[in-house]
Amino acid sequence: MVLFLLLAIVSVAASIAMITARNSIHSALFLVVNFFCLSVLYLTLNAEFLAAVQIVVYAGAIMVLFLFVITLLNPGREESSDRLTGQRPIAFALGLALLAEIALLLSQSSLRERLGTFPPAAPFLEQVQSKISGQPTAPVGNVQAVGIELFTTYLLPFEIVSLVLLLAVIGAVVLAKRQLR
Amino acid sequence: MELVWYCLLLPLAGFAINAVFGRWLPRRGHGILATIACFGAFLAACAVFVNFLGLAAADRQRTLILYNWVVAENFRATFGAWLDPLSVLMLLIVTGVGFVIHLFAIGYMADEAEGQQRFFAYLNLFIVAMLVLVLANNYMLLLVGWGGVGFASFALISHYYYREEAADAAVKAFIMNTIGDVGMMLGIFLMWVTYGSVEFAGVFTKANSAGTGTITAITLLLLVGALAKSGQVPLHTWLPDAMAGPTPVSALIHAATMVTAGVYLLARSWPLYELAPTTLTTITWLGAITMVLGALIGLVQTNIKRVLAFSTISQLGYMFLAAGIGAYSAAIFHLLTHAFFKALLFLAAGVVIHAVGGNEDLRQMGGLRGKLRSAWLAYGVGGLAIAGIPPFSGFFSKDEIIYSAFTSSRSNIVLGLLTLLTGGLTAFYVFRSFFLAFYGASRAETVSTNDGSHHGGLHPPGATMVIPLAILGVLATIGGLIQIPDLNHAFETYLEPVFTYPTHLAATGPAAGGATYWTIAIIAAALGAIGIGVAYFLYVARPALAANLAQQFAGIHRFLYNRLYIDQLYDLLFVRTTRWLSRTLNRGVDRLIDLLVNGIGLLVREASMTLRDVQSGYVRHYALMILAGTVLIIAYVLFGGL
Amino acid sequence: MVDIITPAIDTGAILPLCIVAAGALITLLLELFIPPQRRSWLGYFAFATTLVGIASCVPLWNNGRYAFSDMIRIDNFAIFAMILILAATALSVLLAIEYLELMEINLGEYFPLILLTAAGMILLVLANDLILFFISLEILSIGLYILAGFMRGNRLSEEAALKYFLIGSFSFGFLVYGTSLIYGASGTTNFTSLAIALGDEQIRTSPLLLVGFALVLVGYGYKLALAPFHSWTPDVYSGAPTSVTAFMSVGTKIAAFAALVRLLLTGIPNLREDWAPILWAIAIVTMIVGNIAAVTQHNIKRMLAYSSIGQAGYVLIAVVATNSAQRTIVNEAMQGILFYLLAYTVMNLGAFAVVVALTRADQEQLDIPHGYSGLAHRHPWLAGLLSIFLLSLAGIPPTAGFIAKLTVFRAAVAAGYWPLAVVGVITSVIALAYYLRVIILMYRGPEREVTEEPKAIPIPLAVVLVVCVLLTLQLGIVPGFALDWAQQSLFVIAR
Amino acid sequence: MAPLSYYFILSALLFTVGTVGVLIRKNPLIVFMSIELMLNAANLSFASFARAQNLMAGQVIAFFVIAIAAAEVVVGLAIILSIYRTRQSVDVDDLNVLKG
Amino acid sequence: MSDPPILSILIFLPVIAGVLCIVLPGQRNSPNAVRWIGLVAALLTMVLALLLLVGTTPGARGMVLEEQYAWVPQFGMSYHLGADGLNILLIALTAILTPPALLASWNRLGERPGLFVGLILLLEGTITGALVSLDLILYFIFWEAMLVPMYLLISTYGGPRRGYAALKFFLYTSIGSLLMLVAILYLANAHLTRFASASPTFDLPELLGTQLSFTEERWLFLAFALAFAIKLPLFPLHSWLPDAYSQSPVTVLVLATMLVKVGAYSFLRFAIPLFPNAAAEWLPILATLATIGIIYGGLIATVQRDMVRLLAYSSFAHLGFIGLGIFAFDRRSVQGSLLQMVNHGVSSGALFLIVGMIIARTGTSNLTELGGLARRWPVLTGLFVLAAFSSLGLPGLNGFVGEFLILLGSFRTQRILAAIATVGVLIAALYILRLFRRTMFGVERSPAIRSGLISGDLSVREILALAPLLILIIWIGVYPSPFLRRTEAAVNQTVQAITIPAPTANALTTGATASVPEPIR
Repeated sequence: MVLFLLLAIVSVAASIAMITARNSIHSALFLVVNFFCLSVLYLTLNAEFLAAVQIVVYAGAIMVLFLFVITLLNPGREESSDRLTGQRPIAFALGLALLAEIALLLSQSSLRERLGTFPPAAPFLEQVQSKISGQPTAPVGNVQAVGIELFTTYLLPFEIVSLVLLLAVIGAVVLAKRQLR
Repeated sequence: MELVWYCLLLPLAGFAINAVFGRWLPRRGHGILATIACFGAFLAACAVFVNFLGLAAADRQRTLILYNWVVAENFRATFGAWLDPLSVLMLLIVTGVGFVIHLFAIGYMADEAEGQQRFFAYLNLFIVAMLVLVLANNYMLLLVGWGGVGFASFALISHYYYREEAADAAVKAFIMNTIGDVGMMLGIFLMWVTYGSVEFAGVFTKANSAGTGTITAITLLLLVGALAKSGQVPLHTWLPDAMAGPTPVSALIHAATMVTAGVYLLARSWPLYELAPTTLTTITWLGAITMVLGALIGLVQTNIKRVLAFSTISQLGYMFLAAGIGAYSAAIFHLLTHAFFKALLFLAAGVVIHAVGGNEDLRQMGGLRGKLRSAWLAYGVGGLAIAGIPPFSGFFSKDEIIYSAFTSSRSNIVLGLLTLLTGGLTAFYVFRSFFLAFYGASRAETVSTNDGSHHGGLHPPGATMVIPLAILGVLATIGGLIQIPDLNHAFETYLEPVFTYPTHLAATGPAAGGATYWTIAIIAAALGAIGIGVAYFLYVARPALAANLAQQFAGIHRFLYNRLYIDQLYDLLFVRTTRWLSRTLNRGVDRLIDLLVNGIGLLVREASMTLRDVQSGYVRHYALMILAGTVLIIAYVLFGGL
Repeated sequence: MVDIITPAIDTGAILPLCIVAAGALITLLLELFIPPQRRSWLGYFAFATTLVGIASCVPLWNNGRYAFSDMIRIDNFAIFAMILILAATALSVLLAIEYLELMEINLGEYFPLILLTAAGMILLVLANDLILFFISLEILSIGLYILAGFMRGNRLSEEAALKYFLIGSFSFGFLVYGTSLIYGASGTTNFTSLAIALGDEQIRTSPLLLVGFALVLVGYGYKLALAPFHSWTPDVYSGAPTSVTAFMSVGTKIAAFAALVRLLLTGIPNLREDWAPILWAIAIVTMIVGNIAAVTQHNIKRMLAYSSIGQAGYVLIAVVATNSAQRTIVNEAMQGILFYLLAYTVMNLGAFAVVVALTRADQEQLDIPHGYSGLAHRHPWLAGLLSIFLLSLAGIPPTAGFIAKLTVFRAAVAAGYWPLAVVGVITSVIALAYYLRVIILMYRGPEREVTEEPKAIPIPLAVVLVVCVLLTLQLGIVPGFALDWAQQSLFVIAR
Repeated sequence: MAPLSYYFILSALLFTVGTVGVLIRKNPLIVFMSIELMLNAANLSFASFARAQNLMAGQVIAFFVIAIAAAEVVVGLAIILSIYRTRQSVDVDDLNVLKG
Repeated sequence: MSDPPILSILIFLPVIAGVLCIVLPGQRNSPNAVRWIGLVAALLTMVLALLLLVGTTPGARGMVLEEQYAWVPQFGMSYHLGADGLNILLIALTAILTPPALLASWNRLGERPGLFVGLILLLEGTITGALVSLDLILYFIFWEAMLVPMYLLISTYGGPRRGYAALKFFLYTSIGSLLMLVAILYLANAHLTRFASASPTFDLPELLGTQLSFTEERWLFLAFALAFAIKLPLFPLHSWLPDAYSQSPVTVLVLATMLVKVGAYSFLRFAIPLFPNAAAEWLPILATLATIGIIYGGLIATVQRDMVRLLAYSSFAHLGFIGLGIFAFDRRSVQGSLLQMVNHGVSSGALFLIVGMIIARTGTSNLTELGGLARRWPVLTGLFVLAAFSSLGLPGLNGFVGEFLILLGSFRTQRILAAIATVGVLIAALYILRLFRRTMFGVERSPAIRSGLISGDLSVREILALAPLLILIIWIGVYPSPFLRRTEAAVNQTVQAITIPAPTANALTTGATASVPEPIR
């Protein structure tokens, strides 16, 4: 509980800092902080694989890419003041409204009950039992369970994601490569 | 084919040939063709008449149906002729006088460079329309003739279309007549709704079946038509203007035939009118007012045709009055004689105008007696006839009306006196014009010589112009003899089957004041003579006195001269208001409606511009919109779904 | 090691998808071996691929099934949509060949990207799971982001790409978050399971689910350019290369509408009362906003963009009508959706094809007063064709657009949504205003001083124009075959 | 262990912060990061619901989301880069040629 | 059916010829080909239509000619055409008016003669289609489709404000018709759901008598009526008409007069029979609007400076008569309206042609710049006289018969309105005579004859263009029975089928009609 609160506070604070930081490098770093917090939270949720991916892919790869680009484009440049009058207040108002709606959602007791405490964690094996043939040699860990899911139920999406990545590669090449002419 | 159809066919053929092939005819060919056509029609009419006289009185009512004209459900209007003594008489008048005037017109129009084809074609068309009018066996067909003569009148008044006043007069005549047409149409609709028929036979046999109120409405509405056509107050203002047409047109259409259609309508519809006392009273008084006003205005007019026009109005007033008091026969009798002497007067005036090069102003004539003997004689005869001097025709017909005005139970002494008095006035103004034109010194020095064909003195009438004068002169002189009270009732007897005589009209009883017919006749004739005498005194013996009098009574003079300012009043009341209303509708209301319509378009356009502003190009605005939409949808889900 | 039971790999079910994806890869490879001046061969190859793809759909007809652990559902409805998508792709490819050369976008990646995007669209149609749904949505989105920015160095194209990208990712965030809520509420993301789960009253009424659904709807709304999620559309449509705009304006709509119907009818059929009013309101706003905003546009691509927003509103009318409790009316509505999409594809592609045909030597004619004024004098044929396409978009008989509107309005009236039909016709009149404005200008506008010789229309483009105009007229005059086809596409497969 | 609703609230908070970030920042990179934040909020939500239901699916979905996000980042950054090349500036608000 | 599909031929012969004209290559340099193709097609159509008219047995009940094929069975749309007394005159008239329109445009085809000729033929075909359709959707298709050629004619060949006018014309008339489409769909759906055995249909005979609540009926009637009232046009909905007419190429207006009459006809064919109860409620109101239109349009026409605008408003007023006749819903008035539709086509058509000829000679349509033309062109003047007096309803010519019957019949059911409308006859005289007098009479005042304008009197071609119209003007005036007989049975059927409550006490004079048996309707 304490851990959660701590992480929650840090992550929210980091996220707010991220969207308010004048310097984009700071923003990126605050986002990394946030990602770390989330990664720990994934651990508390028995999602070790996700936690690892969060660190490796997100905080590692993606954010590094971000930092590269930031430094490439405009290291340390401050944003000029907002030209769009009213944009900020309305944005905040709408953000608050969204939050208020969620708060309202939670004020409904039935939902609070459903979102009550977590049930005791079931072993991963149980969760993927139906998708395994024969006896497992060892208890299944989180990574293994995710893998089993990916190659059974989520086989098609998994394959399809490759298309997404392919597209991304082509896109990056098309958009970023120098004009050939 | 019945003979009577030839009366229609021949002038129609004349019209068609002139209209379609006229351009290949020689210049005089149009007139000759038209005159022959009209003469043929006259011969046919005579044959019809002779045949007719051979029939027993009771059989003198026939209906000839040519074909079903308009049939829609139970509404039926045939194209048919209603032959009875009245319509045959009208047939004779129209074709007869028509022929004479056609003949006259050949000479009169001979000098016209162009337009003869048009003129004679329309003249024939007029005869056709007028015959349809008098022969029609139902009101709808009558309306065809009614409209047709109106059209012919329009076309002929505007013969000199390049003169603004002629064009205006033609339009005015047609519009005023259309007012009448509207009234008549409404009357016919009401008649049809009431009786389920518009055929004379159908209506008259059932005349009694309707309430007095309805009949009064029908007759009043028909009366509107009659008033307009016959130039009666208050729809008389077109007739004087119509004199802008060539003089034969004035003689034929605006004196002898068309304008009497109103009287014909009243006489034809007498079974209805007899059931509507209110209408009859209206007719009587309108007739009386017209009679007097026409005479009064006629006193001071300086245009010779205008004088005659007002005289026509006035004489038609007599006829209306007669019809109003039930003396239909007298009205028709006067119609007949009037056709003779008024046509004669117009033709004589035409000769004069023709001779002096188109000038119609009495003040620029004078002293023509010696130079235009035929015209002088004709005008004189016509004048004597209209003045009611025995034994000229007007004497008998007018006195019949005057006598009826004194004796009819529907009349009263005031009307009687008015008819008498107007007789005197008539004599005066006609002879005023007579003396002004033919006596004294010539005042023609200001005659315009612009018109190339007319310079070089007077233009003597040719034979084709003199012969008609002679024919009409004879008729105007002796025409009245067919009906002499106490001696000869030929006319009345002839018409007897038409007017099963109203019982309340004493045929020849003692007048209200105890006077007999002949007493009244003598008084009337005397008044006529006095009128002539005064005219002679003022315009021949002491010409200066007339001018003096005019100056002395300048106000009245001007009032009368300007025709009581009725034209101006109408202009103010109707023409201007209509125009104002139309302009307001056009510039105001219609534009407003258009604006409303276009306003919707503008609104859309404005909305579109607003939406374009919202589409600011800033991504963050777009994101804002998405978020706002999301918040709204979630709000609906949470609150609306609860 | 653990042996896992891999699900049956039902390649047959995804054969069209495989063919298109494979075609994309081969095209990509081919580019290496084809001399630059023969790049158009790539286009013809891509065209051939789509035709093969269409052919591969045929054996699936009336042979619907679920596959890959219920991840996809293939039925006649999906096949109709797939064929439509592939046909639209085929036409877009033909449309692009000459255009790209003219605009000097001589990049071989264009056609692979188009094919990959089309693959994403096909997958979107097949998806029976929210996961697959957002993955395929992302494929087609990423493909289109790239294509929109394809004219490198062109500011407008780049701006379009970034705007599209930012708004797309933003909406994608909503979509994913909404999916997580649905998942949280029901424990599943699979449409089939979802429908079963929603049988539980507690789950069905869970506000979590409803909010999740609302957020997912935002994702759809963005992709379908429904107001108020439409705002990227005009900017992207006008900034992107015209051939891309043509492709995305039809392909995306077909795929996303098919997916929306799939979600609504098979995923959450029990939520009718909840989504119908929302879509009702969105339909009205979309029709009004799209059509009104188009009235004052000067750029023909922007105008067509707004017009496509309006058209989406009309399709949405039929989507709302699927809410009806009566099966026949639902069928009618679905038939309306499919027919409308078919008609929209040919008439909209046709209109864009004319815009493309007017492109000459690096110069696009997009400004309506300038480029289209007096066009009938210079290009009577193109002007005539454009008139037909625009009149069809406006719904004037005897064109496809009229029958399309008729089917949609008919379904709406039958389902009791006649107010939607009334709004539909009123906005149609507004729409008429801007379509007609172009036609007036073409026929009456002052003739521009043009010295250049009228250029012959390249054959691929001519093919597109002819196909589009023939179909536009045929669907308007004898729509029976298409209606029958749409009718047969409604068979719902039995498990 | 904190109840599920806490996780839910946290993810909602992060999501909202992310949306607000998109709205208020002009630097496309930060806007982009905000979007990443939104996706992460969703992932947190997936993971926590997965835990609550003891189902692996949520975790797998989160994995897919991360994969897609990675692809998106690549394309997004490429677009930003190419714009920077043309304009030498990357301000979202400067992209307003297309409008109306 | 072994008979040749005459109705289809009447529609598609002009349509096909029209398309042919449009696509014919090389027309810019040699317009003769398209001219003759157009004229021959139009003449063939005319001959066929006249044969149809002559071959029709007067008094026949029901459809004298009918074609029905399944078309889109999925929706219940059928290709159902029919001709009976209600439309047969209009079909023939459409066919008769087309050759004059082509002949009059002969030398004024502009740069793309094929387009002009083709659009005229397309207009003819679509108008005929709208007139003969008995399937509501088919009807709607033709109804909308006929706007397109007219729109293109205005926007391509029209006056200086053609863009505005064309757009307004199209949008204004569309808004009504599209609402009607919704009403059609609603009606068909109601039919489908309320008859257990019904299959979807848009067939008029089958939809007649669909059970509707009164509220539904009222709204549906209003939707139909709005469409037709805009087209007719009725009083406050007329503002498209003057703009559209005055910006159209004048020669086209001959045919355009048919366009508006489809609106009037449609009231009789569709709106009233389909929704009799609502019609009963609304007919008096519509009749009032029509009457307002007569007076209002007439008065405005009296102050127009532009000849074509004057005629446009005069058309508006005349159409008011037609409307009144229909809305009064008396058998005679309805028959009168049908006849008057022909008359209006003929008379106004002739006037439009003549005014077009004047404009072609003087280069202006402004009345204040004209005058005294009678001297210059006597033949033109003579024919103008005929057309003008036909238009103002001179007894003995065609217009009178129609107006008389309309007013007569209306006088029975709508007495006060009929009385007011009769005044419209007077107003008609005012504006027509003003037009005639200002152009033909008075001091000669035509602007200097510019180069490129015709200076001579009417050519043989122009006379030929006018001839059929002028013949009809006289024929119908003198012998209208053949026309009336052909409409009688259908009008009876239509009117009899519907009970309109007898008018309440609006007798002109109290107690006038009560005692007298009402003439049988």
